[in-house]
Amino acid sequence: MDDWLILIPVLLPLSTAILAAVLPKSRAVQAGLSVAATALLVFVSLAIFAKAAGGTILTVSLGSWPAPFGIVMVADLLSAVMLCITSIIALATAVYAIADIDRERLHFGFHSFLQFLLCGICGAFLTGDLFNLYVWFEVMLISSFALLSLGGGKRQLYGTIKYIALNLISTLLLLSAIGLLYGMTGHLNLASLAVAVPQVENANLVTATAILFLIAFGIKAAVFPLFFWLPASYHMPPVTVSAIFAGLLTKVGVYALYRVFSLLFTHDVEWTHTILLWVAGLTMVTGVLGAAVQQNIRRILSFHIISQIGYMIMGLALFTKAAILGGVFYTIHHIIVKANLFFIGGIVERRTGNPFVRNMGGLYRVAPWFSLLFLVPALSLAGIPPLSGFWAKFLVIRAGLDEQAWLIVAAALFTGLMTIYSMLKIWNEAFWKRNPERPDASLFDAPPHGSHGAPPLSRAAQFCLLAPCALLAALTIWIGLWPQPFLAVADQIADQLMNNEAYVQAVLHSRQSPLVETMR
Amino acid sequence: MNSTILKAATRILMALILIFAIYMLLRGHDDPGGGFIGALITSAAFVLYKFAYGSEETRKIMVLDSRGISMLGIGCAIAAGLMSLFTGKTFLTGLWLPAYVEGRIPLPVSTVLLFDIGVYLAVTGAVLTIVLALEEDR
Amino acid sequence: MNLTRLRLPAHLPVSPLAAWVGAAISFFFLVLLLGFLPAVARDGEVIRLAIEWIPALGIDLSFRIDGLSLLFGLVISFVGLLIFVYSSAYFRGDPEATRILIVLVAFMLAMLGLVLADHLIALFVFWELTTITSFILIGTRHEDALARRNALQAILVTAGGGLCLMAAIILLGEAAGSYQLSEIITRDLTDHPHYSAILTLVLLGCLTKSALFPFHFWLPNAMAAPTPISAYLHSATMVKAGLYLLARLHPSLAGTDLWFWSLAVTGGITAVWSSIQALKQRDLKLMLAYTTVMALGTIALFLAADSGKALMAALVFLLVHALYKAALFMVVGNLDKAAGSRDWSVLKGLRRFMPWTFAAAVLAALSMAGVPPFFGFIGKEILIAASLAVPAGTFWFTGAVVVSAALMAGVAFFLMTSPFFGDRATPPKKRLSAAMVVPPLLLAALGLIAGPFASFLPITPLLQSAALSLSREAPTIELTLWHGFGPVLYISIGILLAGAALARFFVPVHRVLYHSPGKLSLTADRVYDGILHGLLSLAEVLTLVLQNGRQRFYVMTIFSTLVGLIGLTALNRSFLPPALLGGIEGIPLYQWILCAFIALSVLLIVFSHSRMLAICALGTAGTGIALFFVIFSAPDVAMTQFMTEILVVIILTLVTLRLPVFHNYAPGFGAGRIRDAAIAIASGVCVSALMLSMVHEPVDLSVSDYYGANSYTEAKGRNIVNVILVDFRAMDTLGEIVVVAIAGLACHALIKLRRYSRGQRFDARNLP
Amino acid sequence: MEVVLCILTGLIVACAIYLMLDRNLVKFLFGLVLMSNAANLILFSAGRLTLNSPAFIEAGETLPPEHVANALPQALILTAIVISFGLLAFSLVLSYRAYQEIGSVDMDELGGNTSLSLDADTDERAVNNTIRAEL
Repeated sequence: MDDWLILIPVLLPLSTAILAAVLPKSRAVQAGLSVAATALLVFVSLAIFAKAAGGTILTVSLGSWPAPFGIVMVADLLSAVMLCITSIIALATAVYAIADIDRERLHFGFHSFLQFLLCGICGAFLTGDLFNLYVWFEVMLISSFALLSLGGGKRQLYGTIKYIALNLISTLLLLSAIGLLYGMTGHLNLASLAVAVPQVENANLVTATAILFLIAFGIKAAVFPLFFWLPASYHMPPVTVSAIFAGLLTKVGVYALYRVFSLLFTHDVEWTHTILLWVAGLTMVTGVLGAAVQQNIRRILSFHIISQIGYMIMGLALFTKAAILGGVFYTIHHIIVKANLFFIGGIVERRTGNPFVRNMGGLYRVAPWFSLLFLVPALSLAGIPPLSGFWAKFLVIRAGLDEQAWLIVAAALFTGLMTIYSMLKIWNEAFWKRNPERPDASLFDAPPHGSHGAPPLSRAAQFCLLAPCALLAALTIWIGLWPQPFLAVADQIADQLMNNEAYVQAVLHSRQSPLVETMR
Repeated sequence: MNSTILKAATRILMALILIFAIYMLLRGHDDPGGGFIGALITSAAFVLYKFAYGSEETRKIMVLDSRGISMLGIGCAIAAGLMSLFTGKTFLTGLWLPAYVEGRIPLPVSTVLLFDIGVYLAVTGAVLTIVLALEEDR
Repeated sequence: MNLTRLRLPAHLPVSPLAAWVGAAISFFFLVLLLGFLPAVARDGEVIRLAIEWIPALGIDLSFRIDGLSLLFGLVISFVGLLIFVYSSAYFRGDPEATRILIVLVAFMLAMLGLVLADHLIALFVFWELTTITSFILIGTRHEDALARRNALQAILVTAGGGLCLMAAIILLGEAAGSYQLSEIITRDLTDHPHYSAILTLVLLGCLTKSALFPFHFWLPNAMAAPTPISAYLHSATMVKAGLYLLARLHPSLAGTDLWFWSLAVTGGITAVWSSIQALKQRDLKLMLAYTTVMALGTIALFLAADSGKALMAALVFLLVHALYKAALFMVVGNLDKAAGSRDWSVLKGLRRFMPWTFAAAVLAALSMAGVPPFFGFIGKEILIAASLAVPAGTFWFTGAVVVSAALMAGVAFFLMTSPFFGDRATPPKKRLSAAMVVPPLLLAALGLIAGPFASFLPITPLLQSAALSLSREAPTIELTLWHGFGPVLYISIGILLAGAALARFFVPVHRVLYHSPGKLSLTADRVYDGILHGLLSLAEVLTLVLQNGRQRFYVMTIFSTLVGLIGLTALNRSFLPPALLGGIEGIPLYQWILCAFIALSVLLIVFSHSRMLAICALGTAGTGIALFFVIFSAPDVAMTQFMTEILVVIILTLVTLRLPVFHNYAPGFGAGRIRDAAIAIASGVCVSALMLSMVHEPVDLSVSDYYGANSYTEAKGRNIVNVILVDFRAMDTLGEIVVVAIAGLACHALIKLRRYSRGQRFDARNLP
Repeated sequence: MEVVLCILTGLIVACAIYLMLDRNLVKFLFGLVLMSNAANLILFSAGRLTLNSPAFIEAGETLPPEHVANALPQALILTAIVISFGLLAFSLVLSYRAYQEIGSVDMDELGGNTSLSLDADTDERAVNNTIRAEL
């Protein structure tokens, strides 16, 4: 049964983007449109989630062509959950952008690009076709290029060039990998690939192609040793952009890895997932060590994205139900926390006028509530109970211990410790330390002079900056204190990922497809 | 470049190229061609016009801003897709005028054609945006 | 609503309020727990309470009240009550008082949760909460760099241990088949294959938390916190959490040589080493901190043993210590507040000005020294008796106890005399309120009362039921002052005499120690610094090498990874088919020529030194590929390829002509270029190999056949490729035009929006 | 012919990567163009090659002839070409703008300073000096 509902997450941002591009570029119109559309997106995603949580896998055969021939959009529970998180982060971003994005960027279509980005992300989460996935990746990529370079000076362009160069390589590798896989199987539909891939005679060739996918998606997900573009670029654009990138973009890569390495490439787990496990461990450790020595607050956070990706990949690499459950839960937690940390980091950065923690300070004295607001995501990231990060870490480590993968567990524990170190480094420097220059400057006092920081903010603008942080922090606490519903969902997702028959059935048997007959 | 000959020739050539472009667009469903190729030919025509008359003039004859054109193109494509919802089919299901199906009109008037026109407009607009912006930056 | 204005009203005189709220909460828990006393202590009941929390993980919020947890819970809530009363005066006027006290309340609740929790995960949650609140409390004086550093040190050590503990708990839960302590303690896990891993990890967690050797260093540094906090967290409660857990797991983990010797050695070393350290201090608070470490060491030492007697001794000493040490901390806090210093070489003759504080000091110190009839005496007697009864390592146990107890007695005698006697002309600056005098006095007085009346108070049954939670062997120890003549009494007297002598000659001994080479360069604190610095240096080097800012390095790494992984896969999972180059004969000449043409154009791009030539070569290569598409039945592709190629060349020319001359930055064919070429060729070989293997596979054309079959009948188009684009796979095309449109918008913004380049800021008001 | 195409693609990939490893940003872009051509050829070979039988349905017929060219990869290549074109156009414009701002197309210079620094991606030299003091 076709479910038009799952088209909305793609079409709504797309239409909004077009509207934002042609409507007048006043702040009220643009921001209003963006916020309204993302709020609507939240509702739609929740509706999709509600349906998917019932155990049905929603599908739409575009153009009414039956499953393996036309393109199918599929929303299983994983996609639905990712959509929900995406829409929440998008809403937070749209609100934060009201105060953070300047008029010039607004005039040149910031909100338009933001919505295009969302369209790409949602499309990637929803599509059930490998080549279509590539297309949505490209939509996402070009919008991220636009957002990253928009209104940038010299240093922002440095970062953008690296971002673009490495991501284009990833794109081309992905295209090649898709080509190879098509050449072996003759299919692009994920469900029919799931049926056809195990039938390829030269199974080792499939393994080699899987490696190509691993590298292509690995660049997107920023795993070791392919992560360079991330710390090179994420600290340069406006905070709004960093935040949504940090929250969502790498996670699309992670999602894709989860998708292909649970649905398609499960024939040689011993080889592929062992490589994934090494990748995961090295990603954690190098990421966290990179963060430990940084001084730029957003760069610290950027390196932490990498180390946290390691945990998610670890969940996939162990490839047990418990591990996948942990990895999925980790991803959900991480998106919320990481976007929030960037939002908060942005407020801190704005007050100081530059991003270096050594120049910050005194926030605990002047803004205790805001300090608490920082501590929630920071400690959650560090895995301190009872915040969301603890359960995430606990699940992944428990899965590792179950599999007796001592080395990766040791790496995970070490990474956890170093994460605490660098979060508290920020805390010590920006919050506890006496502000070297203006000890009594309140939270929204503009930096003194000579910096390109923003002018003093109105009350409404302050609200726009703080509200998203508060919302996401509340979510973090909620997940921490009562993880039961999230765990139940993650459990169901892990079930679906470990047994892909349901997915294949939902896509291929939704109509009487001749292919299924021939494949039997 | 301010040559009268070029200007005069451009007017004629422009018309010819545009007709050819639209021909390529329309025949795409049955023969080599289609929206993208038509769009590239059209952009070529406008680039030619720009060389002759300058970008100010080019912007004038384009009626819409080039960015608007590309947005309009995506809008057309989405609209073509959404039309099928009225008949209860899913997004992007092709619908044809009954007259075409019965063979009474040669033009494939359909949502598929509208979609292709969307492609045409989007690509034309985008290419022109890039070329004009680059050109004006001198 | 203005969120930023929602500040805590720190400057208002509400700090006592927060303290009294804290006091009320602790009083509530005290009464609540006292209510369980009859049932637990007298009748030996175990009370369980479970609230469903996370059924998906089988985690519930279950609590278990038995002798052990009740003992700890009572200490926590009772000392907490007094500390809050004390704080109400201590923090008066502190602008951040409310914040501090709120965190302190949070800490107390977490600590209570820790000792009462039955589910290990719930226990761990509370465990980490005490760690993080402790961090914030150590950093109370956060504008002092040392306080920040020490807070960070404390949390890194304890949270590092905490992470180990998490692993331990998981393994423990798996091994025992349950995460409920009530279940776990009924199992003997010493034979489990993971026993040594579990024990090591548990020990790491507990030793760090309880500041036992070699992790003792953070505790003296944690004295950067204000005195009430040190008294509460870092003496009476939090540091005992590690010991609590060791005691808890005693039934299932103890009894092996590993358990015995690891705890005996750590405990013994900690006790002796830290009591010597105590003599070296001038700061009274640091001195107390080291005696705390000593007490922790002693308790750990006795937890090593398996006999009910030794365990009972550990528990008695724990209670003794909680009573006198918290009192002494508060005494030092009073001295600090009133006289403005904690240095014993400065403080003199305060007896006259602070009589009640003096009284508290004397009472507490006498208990600490173990003078009869104080409770401390009983504690010491039972320690000595138990150490003599330990089957293995009697000498080690007794030696550690005697040495450390003698030193403690010396410190105690010194503490109650030095600051109070002697001459002092001027009275101290401040007067102390009753709230700062009564709590230490009360605690110290309890030490006096508990001694003679030990058998009448419910202390004995409580301690016995607590000991029963540790071991199956019921302890039969009478808590009385007089055990008759025997080695225990002689040793005890010897200790007191040695302590008195030490107190008499404290200053010279201190001098000798202070200036001795005992101030070793290699202290654990420095090892911590070294490890942290080493780690950060390693991190720095690693990051400098990896994230070095050079894009070429990044690109190279990616392709090296590609080659490496594909190569490894080829070696381990050979995917190459046998007849790799089959079917090469019979290719017409024109096709060979076309391929050669493309190849030559591509090579020309690489080796050309002129940018125009390179652009032309790029164009011809593209054209060649377009021709290739023409030959192999792809006219649409060919046309598009050709058109885009033209467009790319146009834009390339537009852009490239504005860029600087096209010369090689890398000088000639250096080693760098050869390495580049190697990576490039290897990648090319990988791609070729993959493709060659791919084309040898049979291909399933059912999807394409479907398109062919339905293109005209269903989709009414004769150009199958176009029908796929606009109908079968129209979503791809929609995405594709979105990409192109965004690219247009983005290029436009990129070119038009420039703010920092040409001197002036872009002004949005001038826009059309 | 597939075999030759495979080897040719490998050659193009090798050349493209060699160009990408050059210090000159423009050469990098050339490499990118070549690489996308190579990816298209991989897609094309995946559909297998068919001589002189384009995927059309003759007028009057309802089905394509037997052994007609595989249309699906062609459609994919068309999409990929257009997408690559969009990305490439943006990259070109970006390089142009980067040159305007930075005054160089030397990739090593685009990476900030050539000496090692912790924030090498943005050339924050100052970071290096203070980092040890902070520890």
